[in-house]
Amino acid sequence: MRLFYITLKYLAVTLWSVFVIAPFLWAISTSFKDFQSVTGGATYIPWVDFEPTLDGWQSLFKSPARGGVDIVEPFLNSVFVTAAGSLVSIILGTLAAYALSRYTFKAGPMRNGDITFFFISQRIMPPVVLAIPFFIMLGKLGLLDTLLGLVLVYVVLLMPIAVWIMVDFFNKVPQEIDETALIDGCNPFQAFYKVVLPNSIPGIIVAGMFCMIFGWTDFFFAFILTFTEVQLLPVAIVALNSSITPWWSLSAAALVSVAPLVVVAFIVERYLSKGNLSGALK
Amino acid sequence: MSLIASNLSLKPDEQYHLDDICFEMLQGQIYTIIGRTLSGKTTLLKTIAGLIAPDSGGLVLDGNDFGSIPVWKREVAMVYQQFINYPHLTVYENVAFPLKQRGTQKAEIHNRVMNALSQVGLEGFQSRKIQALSGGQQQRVALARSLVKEAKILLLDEPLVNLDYKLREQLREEFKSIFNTKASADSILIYSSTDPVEAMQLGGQILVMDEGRILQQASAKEVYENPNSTKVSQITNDPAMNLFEGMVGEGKIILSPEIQFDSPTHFKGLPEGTYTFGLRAVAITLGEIGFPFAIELSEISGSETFLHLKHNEINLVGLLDSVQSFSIGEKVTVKFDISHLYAFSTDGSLKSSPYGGLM
Amino acid sequence: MNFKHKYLFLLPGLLVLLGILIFPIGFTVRLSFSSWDSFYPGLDFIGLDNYIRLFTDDMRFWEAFGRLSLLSLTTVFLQYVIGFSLALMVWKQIVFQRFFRVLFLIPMMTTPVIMTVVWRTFFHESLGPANDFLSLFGMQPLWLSSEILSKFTVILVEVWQWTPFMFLLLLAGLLSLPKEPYLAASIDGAGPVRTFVYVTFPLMAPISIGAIIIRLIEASKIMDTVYVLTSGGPGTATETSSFYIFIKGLREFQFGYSAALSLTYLVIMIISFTIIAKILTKLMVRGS
Amino acid sequence: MNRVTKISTLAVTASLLAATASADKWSDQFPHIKNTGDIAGECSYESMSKKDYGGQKLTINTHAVPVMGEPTALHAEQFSALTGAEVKVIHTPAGDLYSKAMVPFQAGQAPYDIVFGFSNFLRDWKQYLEPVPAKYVNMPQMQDVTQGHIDVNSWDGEMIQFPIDGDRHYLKYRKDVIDNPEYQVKYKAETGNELRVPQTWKEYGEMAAFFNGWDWDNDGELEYGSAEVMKKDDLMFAAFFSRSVAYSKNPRVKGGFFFDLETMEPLINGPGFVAALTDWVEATKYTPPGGINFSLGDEINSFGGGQTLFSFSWDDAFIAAMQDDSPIKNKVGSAPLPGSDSVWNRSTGAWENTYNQAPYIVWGWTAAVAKQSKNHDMAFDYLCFFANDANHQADIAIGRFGVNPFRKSDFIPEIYVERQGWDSEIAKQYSETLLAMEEGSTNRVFPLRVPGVFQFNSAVATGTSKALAGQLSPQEALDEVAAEWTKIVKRIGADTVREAYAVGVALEDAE
Repeated sequence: MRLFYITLKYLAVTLWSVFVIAPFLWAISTSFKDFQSVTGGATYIPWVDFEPTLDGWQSLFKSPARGGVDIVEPFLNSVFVTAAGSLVSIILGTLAAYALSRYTFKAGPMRNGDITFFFISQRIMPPVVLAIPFFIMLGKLGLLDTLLGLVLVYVVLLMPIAVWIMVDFFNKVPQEIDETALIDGCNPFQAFYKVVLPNSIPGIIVAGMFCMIFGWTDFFFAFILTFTEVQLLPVAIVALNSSITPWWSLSAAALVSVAPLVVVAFIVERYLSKGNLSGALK
Repeated sequence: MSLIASNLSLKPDEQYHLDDICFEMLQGQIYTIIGRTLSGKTTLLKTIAGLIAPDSGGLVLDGNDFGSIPVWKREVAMVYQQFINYPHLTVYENVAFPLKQRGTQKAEIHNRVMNALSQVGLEGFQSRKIQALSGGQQQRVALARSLVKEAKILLLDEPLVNLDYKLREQLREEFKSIFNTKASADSILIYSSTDPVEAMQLGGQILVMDEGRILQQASAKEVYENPNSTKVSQITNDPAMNLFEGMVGEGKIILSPEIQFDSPTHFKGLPEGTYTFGLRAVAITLGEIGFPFAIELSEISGSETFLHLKHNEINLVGLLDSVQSFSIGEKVTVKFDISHLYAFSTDGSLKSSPYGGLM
Repeated sequence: MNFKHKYLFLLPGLLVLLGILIFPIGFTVRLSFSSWDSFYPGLDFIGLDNYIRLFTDDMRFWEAFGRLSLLSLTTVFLQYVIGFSLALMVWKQIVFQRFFRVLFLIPMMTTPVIMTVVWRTFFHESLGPANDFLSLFGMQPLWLSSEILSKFTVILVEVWQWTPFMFLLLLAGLLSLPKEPYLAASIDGAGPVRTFVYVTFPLMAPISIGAIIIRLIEASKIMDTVYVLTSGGPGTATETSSFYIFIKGLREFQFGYSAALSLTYLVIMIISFTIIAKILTKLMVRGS
Repeated sequence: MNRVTKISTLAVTASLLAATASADKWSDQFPHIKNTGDIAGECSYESMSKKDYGGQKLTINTHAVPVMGEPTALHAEQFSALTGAEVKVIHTPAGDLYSKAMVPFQAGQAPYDIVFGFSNFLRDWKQYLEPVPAKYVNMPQMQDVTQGHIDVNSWDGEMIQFPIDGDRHYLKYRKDVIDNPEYQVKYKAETGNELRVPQTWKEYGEMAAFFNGWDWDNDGELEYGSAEVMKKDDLMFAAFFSRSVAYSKNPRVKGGFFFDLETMEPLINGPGFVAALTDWVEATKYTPPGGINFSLGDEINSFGGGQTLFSFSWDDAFIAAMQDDSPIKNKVGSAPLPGSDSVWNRSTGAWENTYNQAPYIVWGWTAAVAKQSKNHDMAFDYLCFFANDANHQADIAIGRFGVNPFRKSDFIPEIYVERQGWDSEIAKQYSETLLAMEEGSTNRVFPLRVPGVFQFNSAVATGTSKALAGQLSPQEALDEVAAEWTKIVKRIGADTVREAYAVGVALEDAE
């Protein structure tokens, strides 16, 4: 019986792994193909099924004037916007979450739970709802097609995530720690940054990772709100989706876009194994 | 130096509540607040610390308004029941934290921290991380951090309740000796507890709290000898004082047709009528002559045996200072030491005490 | 605790969010009473016309809602069941534990709109590997062009993309469970199934509810996948609410109307989520 | 036509001469034009090098790489090198080009000096666009553009978009199959009909069905009948209209193909359109697996990769098939769209049983300059440079660029034979097919260019794709589209739509 369970478990884990890896393997294979290898039916293994070329990978560093995508600048833009948006969201979201976890707020019929829901409910809005008003607003502010404008929008996108995770996290940090700090002579701000903050690093790391994931993978806002100056990675890659799509370049670019977050996956796993994450998530 | 509380009140809001609290506390004394869980002890301590603002009433320290000073400027220290320390700091940094916050000189910090650590028996632990300590050691760190401030008011909120029995006994002894030296200095020490024994052992003044009110404030001895109400008698005795209804008349006390006995001498002058009588478990033993009771349950605790006894409507807990076993339902003869009998009016206030207290 | 400092903690975040959102939301409300269109860009006032059209003359919007419910509930249910199973499998000892954990997280890290392009080629009915493999068994399923199967393919890609999210939250939850109940269960001689039913599942109920709600919120926006994979087709077989709003707004440029759609959508969503959260809490907590 | 050919031949001969004569300094610097060298003209390399746009910035929104996107970026780079201007190019997928420019237009923003798009955007865009100045309209380079493409880029006689590309739908077929005597015999034996280039959609369907699902070119893979854009996206309606014109465009009925110009009643659910949609639903049986979800890209890959017998839409699939590395190079043929044996007459309300064929002047790539741009001169210079003779001739030789013939001088078979190694018969057929559509026909349909064009097209896409998916019958589906069209007309205002539609109808009804 036990053997049966174990066999079943390994079988299931293996099957799922295959499912997870399959599109990546396909993308890796495709990234070495050319037009004929793509349109001649499914091919898999280089040299056996088709003659590999490096065109797809080389195109990542070529200018669009030579059929490439030149993802270096979009890559850096994406890194900046994601990092800055996450940072601002984490800072403001952590502060707000701390207030919502520790203090009681009343505003008419609104209580803490309602304010928390207000933050989280921003995620209910499909991007298409906000895209046009955002466009007009950023236009009025002269922030269209700027890194700053994108960061502003990403804050709206990401702060709800930071608040959601950090409220949960702070609810599990004993309030007595803050009280002790106050009694020991810290004013509420000092208590927060000298005592609460250093003990919230796991939560902040988790919230930061979620922000980075959701920021890095967003397409829609970046697509609507930028023109020629600030191009983000997903937008640059989707711009390869032509009527004669260079699948090889697109596959190579897709793989590159995943790479930085694979590092994030490793960090998440490390925190999981150390048990640090457990306190950070409900 | 004195701390005066006048009419502190806090309307029920979730778990916090205070109801018209008044007291005066003097320096160099230990005050033990005793009360059941949720009786308002922690609320009162946090109010004194400044973590909770009362709805009304005030606190005055040495003639100055204390209640309006924010918590971080009040000269208080507090130890929690949950071993609260700063997990990201070492033992040394934890103890030094309040001093650094105050801007004390480095050298002085060092001296005072090392001194405080030795007071609580943690020499050599200064560079340890908090998580690497046992619960008892963590609580010692918390205590050291409170002592090092030499605050005017030291608050201890059930500091031993989460420790195991042995450690609790040991730490309590240490606390006592630390407090005795500490209390000789210029602090007011306020200690809260649910455990009557602990309160009695610490000596000093006792404040009995229930439902946000102070029921009685007196020395430990006085509270023990003359609990001013049935409620106090319940809260300050473990096991709770036995209470039963009966009549006083013609020099006799009648509990039931079978249980009647002569009125003790200290009841002289007690008007005839119906009373609630109180008798501690120690005053109820088995004897050759006495009243017939049935054993409901017997528990052995250390070298003693608690007996849960029943006679018609009367339920009592008695205490034998030896280990014996009984079968449930067994009939026994129970002896009352009536020289320790209390009489309370039916609404609960003390009418007569074996120690001759308030009549 | 209650100090006036509390406002200084809360307000920066709240005000920034409100500050950024107040114009877009107010503008959307105003827009919904206008006929702003591709040929008339302006805020005229046409009263409730857009709403009347939406409630009386737009079956496609309500059909899209039905489809959205079907797709989001199914995907989230599958993600929960699979995510929970996977989390249970790599929770205790298993060889290559770290490898599997990292691997299971990765799909979440990919950009949906890019990975879905890869999936599209993967399921390409005549050039993709899926049918190349299945043709060995004489099958040529129409992944993207059959009315029923295209919904399944959208679900499949969504499950691939977002099961890791569920997996992560549930694994973190499992790792934080107290040990005592398991000791008690093993003393009582409970087998793995009973232990799961009576210990693990009830203990995980609050985490599960939180995870399901958050995923439902995210899944209700399902858009990128549909946009790339099927464009809502064949017919309207995979057209969801947000994609329909996208078509009306950014394809056909009926801004006024799409604003009315958006607001109606938001109100319905907020009400639905409140009800769903209540039902889930009842079911799961009672179940334990 | 003779006169035209003569002029064109002269022009090409001149350019070919130039190519052989000079390894001029411009082709050294810009290898893109190494075949011809610089060709003198208003906007030649030489002329541009005399302009100084140093310190100015030109911003362009164009299509994704490579189709249109790559030549835009390439010419931007060259333009920048010649004039000193800073040129920024953003690439956008086709489906989003309209909104990517329309959002800023409507919000009063001017992020782009130049917007690439399709000619059917014109009515919605034109209020935001700067008309092409007379000096460009009158320059020799423009005189070479076919009348069809002048019309497509103009609104009521005023040129607003700049012709940079030629687009039309035509039939592409596998010459090696249709001309194969063995198959001709086999087909005749099994169906009783001739195997020839299909003259009607009926023949098209029969042949496609016959050659569907078996390996007729012996490459080990299955082949299929026809690859068409059937995915419910922003291109599928064009495929539907290409299939509809033969049944619905009656040269004896004036006053509108899509609407009755007088009443503005939609004609889209008339018997002609229903017949076309019925054909199209039938076509789902002879497309490759998943053909019902093919985008233009899939169609190009499928036909261009040798998977199907037929295909009809823009040039791309044909050019892809004729690339050097293609396995079916010189095995494909081109022909006008099939016609029909009968055509609906909406005035009499009856079918006329005469052969009918009509080209659908499908919208295509164009580019225009934003009115709000502060760099009109530079922007028009860029577009003019983009389409100058040297660039144009180099561009049309590169399949993935998506730049197709639209100059009279493009329709000369020798170009394709010499530069791209096409079989001379194929090149001749190609040139003649295209030119006939540009200049020859009097029974043409122009694209629907009215306000809210996307709403109309989107309704067509939704309705027809429901029919393709089998959710509705062709008649039900088109009734639904007509009802939707009626509502859109009502919302926008019948007069507004009529005014715009009349511009297209005037071109169609012109003799």
